[in-house]
Amino acid sequence: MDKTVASLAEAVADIPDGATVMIGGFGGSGAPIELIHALIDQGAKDLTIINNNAGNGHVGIAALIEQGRVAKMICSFPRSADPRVFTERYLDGRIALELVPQGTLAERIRAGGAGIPAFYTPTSYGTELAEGKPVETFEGRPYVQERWLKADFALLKAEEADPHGNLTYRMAARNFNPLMATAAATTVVQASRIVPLGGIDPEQVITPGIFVNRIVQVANPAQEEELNRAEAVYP
Amino acid sequence: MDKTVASLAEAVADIPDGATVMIGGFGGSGAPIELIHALIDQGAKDLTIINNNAGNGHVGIAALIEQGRVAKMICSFPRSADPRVFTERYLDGRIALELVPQGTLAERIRAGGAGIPAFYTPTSYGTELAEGKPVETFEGRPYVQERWLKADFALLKAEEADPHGNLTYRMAARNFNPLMATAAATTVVQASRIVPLGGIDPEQVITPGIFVNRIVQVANPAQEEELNRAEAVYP
Amino acid sequence: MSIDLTDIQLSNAQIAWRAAQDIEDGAYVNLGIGFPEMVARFQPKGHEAIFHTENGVLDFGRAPEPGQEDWDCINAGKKAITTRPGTAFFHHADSFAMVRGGHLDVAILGAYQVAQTGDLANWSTGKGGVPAVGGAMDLVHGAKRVAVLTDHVTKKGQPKLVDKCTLPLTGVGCVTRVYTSLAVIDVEDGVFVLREKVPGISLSDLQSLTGGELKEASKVGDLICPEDL
Amino acid sequence: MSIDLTDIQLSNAQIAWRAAQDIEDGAYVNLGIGFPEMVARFQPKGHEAIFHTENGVLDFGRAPEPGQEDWDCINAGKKAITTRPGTAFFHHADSFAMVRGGHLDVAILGAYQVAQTGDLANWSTGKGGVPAVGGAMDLVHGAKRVAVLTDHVTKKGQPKLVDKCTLPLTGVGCVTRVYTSLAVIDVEDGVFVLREKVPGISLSDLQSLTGGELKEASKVGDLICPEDL
Repeated sequence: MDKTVASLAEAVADIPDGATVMIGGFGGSGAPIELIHALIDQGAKDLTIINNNAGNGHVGIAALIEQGRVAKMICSFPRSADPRVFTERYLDGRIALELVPQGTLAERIRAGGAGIPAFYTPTSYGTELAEGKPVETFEGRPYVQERWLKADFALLKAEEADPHGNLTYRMAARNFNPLMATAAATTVVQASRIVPLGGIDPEQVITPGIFVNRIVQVANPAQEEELNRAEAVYP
Repeated sequence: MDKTVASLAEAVADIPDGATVMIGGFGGSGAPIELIHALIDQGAKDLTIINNNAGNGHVGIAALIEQGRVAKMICSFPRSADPRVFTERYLDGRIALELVPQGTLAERIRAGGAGIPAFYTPTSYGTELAEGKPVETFEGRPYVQERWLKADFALLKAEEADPHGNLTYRMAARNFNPLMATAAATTVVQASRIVPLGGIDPEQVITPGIFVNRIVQVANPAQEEELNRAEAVYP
Repeated sequence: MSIDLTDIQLSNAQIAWRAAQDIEDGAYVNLGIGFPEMVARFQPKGHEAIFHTENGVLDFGRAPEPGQEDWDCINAGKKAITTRPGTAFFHHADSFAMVRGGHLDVAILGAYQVAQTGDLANWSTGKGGVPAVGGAMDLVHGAKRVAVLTDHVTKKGQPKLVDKCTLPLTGVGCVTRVYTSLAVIDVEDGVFVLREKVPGISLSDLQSLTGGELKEASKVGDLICPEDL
Repeated sequence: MSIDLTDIQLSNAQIAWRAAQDIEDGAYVNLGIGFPEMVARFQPKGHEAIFHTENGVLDFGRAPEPGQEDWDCINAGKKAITTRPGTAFFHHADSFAMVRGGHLDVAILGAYQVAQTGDLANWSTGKGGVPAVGGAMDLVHGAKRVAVLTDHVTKKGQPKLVDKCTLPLTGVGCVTRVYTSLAVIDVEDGVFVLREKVPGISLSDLQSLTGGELKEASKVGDLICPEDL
C-alpha cells in the first residue's frame, strides 16, 4: 500500500464544486499553501472552507476567496494582518460566515472524526453565538449543545509522511491538522519529506495512517507569513 | 518548579477514604504496580477505582481489592487470566460494578479532562448498558448520552518524566494513562526515568506537564504479567 | 435437528480463512479476541490488511517467539504482539475515535447469536456471573462493515442465527455478514440471505439449522476452503 | 466625568506589572492577544509562570530576535515565539482541553466592558464589520481565575466597568478581578469590590468613573507600580 500521489494536481483533482473542505493551519503556521494553490488551479467553486482564519494577503485561502471560489467560511477568527479579501466580500454579502469559538471549532472537528454527533460545552453560553442551540444544565451549570463538523476533503500540511500515511508535524504547525485528518472523507496531505515505512518511530506518529488517503511531497513548502511579507499574489 | 516527590509513600499519602481513583493500564501494560502497592500500604479504603479491568492474580488492583479496600469498580472488562479476587467479591455482593463499554470509558474520561460534561455516542444504543440514559437522534440515527468521568486522584505509569511533568509512555503502555492524567484533581505519576527539563523533545511530549501534579521515579517497574506468571502475592 | 455435521462443517481455521478472503488489500481491520484473531493468518496472496487493536496500536506485527514477549506491547486480548515498519502507538481515546468515527473498514467478531435484523449478542450469556463488554459495543457501531465468525449452531445444536436475539444485545442492526461453519450469509433488509454453503448440506437441512428466514441469493456458491487448516 | 486622569492613571505596562504580581509561582497562564501579553515581562523575582497559547504550545520562551523568527513557532497572536527546556507542542483539541477542562490557573484578557455580575464583553463592538471571536469564549469559561486588564474608562471617558454590558457578551459571570488604569477591583456577589486604587484619585471620583456599584473592601490599598514602565 502506497498512498503517495505524484503531483499536487492529482492530489486535488476530484474535489467537486460545492465541496466542504477543511484546511489545516493557524494563520500561516501549518497552512498547506501548495495544496490550496493547486485547488485554485483545479477550478472547484462554491466551496465551504473550514479553517481557523479567513486568509491573509493574497495567497492561500485569501487567494481562493479572491478568485471567487468560496461560498462560505467556517472559522473562529476571520481577521489577519491583511484581511481585505475576506472583509470586502463579507461586507458585500458575497461570502457567508459561520463564526465558531476556537475551542468549539477544534472540538466539533474532533467530534466529527470520533463519531460523536454532539457534545456540551460551557463555551458561548449566554452569548449570541449560542442563539438557537439547545442548552442543558449538568451539575448546576448550563452548557450549550454543539454538533460535529465533517468535511468532504481535508487539505493538510505535515512534516514527515510514510507511505501508509503516518504523519509528524513541525512545532506549532500541528494545530488543527491532526484533527482535520480524522474528520474528512478524503484526507490529502502535503509533506515536506516522505520517508520509507518504518522511518517514523511508532511512539512519535502524531497522525496514524488510518486517517490519511493521499500524500504528496512538497519539499520546500512556502510559509504564508513570508509570502505576505514579500507581498506575494496568487496566481 | 519541580513536581518530583521523594517516595511512593509521599506520592499517595493524602488519598482519603472514599476517594475516586483512576488507575492507568490495560491489563498489566501501563499499570502503575508500585503506586498501587503504595496505596495498599497507605491504607485508604472505600475507594472507587476506574480502570479498564478489575485486577489479575493477587497483585496490583487485584491485591487492592483482596485487601477489602475497593467499594466499586468502574471498568469495561472485569475479566483476566485469573480474575478470582474480583469475581468472588462481586458475586458475594461485596463490591459494586459499573460496566462501561471500553470506547465510552475512554471518551468519558477524556470528556472529564476536557470540560465536556456530556456527549452522544452510538455505542450501547439498544442494549441494557444504555438503560435509563437519554437517547437523541442526529441525522436519522439514534445516540446515547453519556456523562464525563472525573476522579480525585489518578495513578499513572510513564516512561520518561521531566520536572515539569511532561511525560512519554512506552509502546501500548500508553493506553488510558494520558486520558486519566487530564481527568483527576491530582495526577500522580511513576516514571521509569526522570530526565532534566529539556530532556524530552517538545514534539514528543505525550502528556504536557499541565496535567501532572506529582512524579516519583520507579527505575525498574514491575510488570503485572510477569508478577502473575511468577504467582506473586501482595503484600 | 439431528443432522450429523461432523464431516461437513468447517473448522474455526477454515471459517477464518473464508472471512480473510473478503478483506481488501490495504483494509484497516479489527479482529475480536480469540477465534477471530486467526483471520490475520490467512490473507490472500498480495493482499496486506492493516490491523488495529483497541488498546492503541495500529499496523502491528505477528506474535513474538515464546520468551521474546514484551508485555508493554500487547493486543486487546492481552497477547504479546510486535511492531513492524509502519506501526503507530496512540492512547485509548484516539483508538476509539478510529473505531467510532468509522475509520475501520472491517470489524470481525464472534457471536452467541445473530438476528436476521443484524442484531448481535456476543457479550453476555445473561446467566449472571460477571458481565464484561470490552470494546465490542463500540466496534459494532463503528466499523464500516461488521462481520461475524461463528459455528452455525451451538454445541447443543441450537441455531445461533435467529429471528430475534434472546441474549443481551451488543448492538442493534449492525452485522452485515456472517461466516459460519456451514455457510456465508448476508443480513439484508431484515432477512438472512444465503451466499455460499458447504457442499455437504442440503438447503432444507441448512434452513432447519437456522432460526429466522433463510433466503437464497440468486446464485448460491459452494463454500470450499483449504482442507489442511 | 471631566476628571483629568493624565497624571494619575497607570500605563498599560504598569497595569500589566500589577497583574503579574498576583500570579503564583508555577501557575499555568494564558495571556490574551495584545496588551495582556505584556504581563509575561513582569513576573516577580523567583516566580516562574508557565505560559499556554491556544494554538498548541505550553511553556514557550521569549520572542526571538528580529530576523530569527520561525513562523511555524508562533503564539495565538501569530507573533513568533521560541521553545525552551520544558516546551510541549500539541494539537488544538488538546490545547482547548487544557482551557475548557479547568487546567489553566489564570487567563488574563482585555475588555470592552466588564459588568458587576462578572459578565465580559471583549469580542465585538456590535457595530457590524467582521465579527471575530478566537479563543476568548473558551478561555473565560475554562480558566480557574479570569482576570481583565483595561483602561478604567474608554477614550471618550465612558466607564468600562458597568452594571450591565451593552455590547455582545463573551461570557456570563466569568470575570473575578479587574486590573484597571486606576484600580484593582474584584467581582464578588454581583458587585464591584475595590481592593486598591491609585493614590491620586478620590473614592468619589473613582465611583463617578465606574458604572455599577463600587463597594469598598474593608481595607483599600494604594495601587503603586514602578514608575519606569
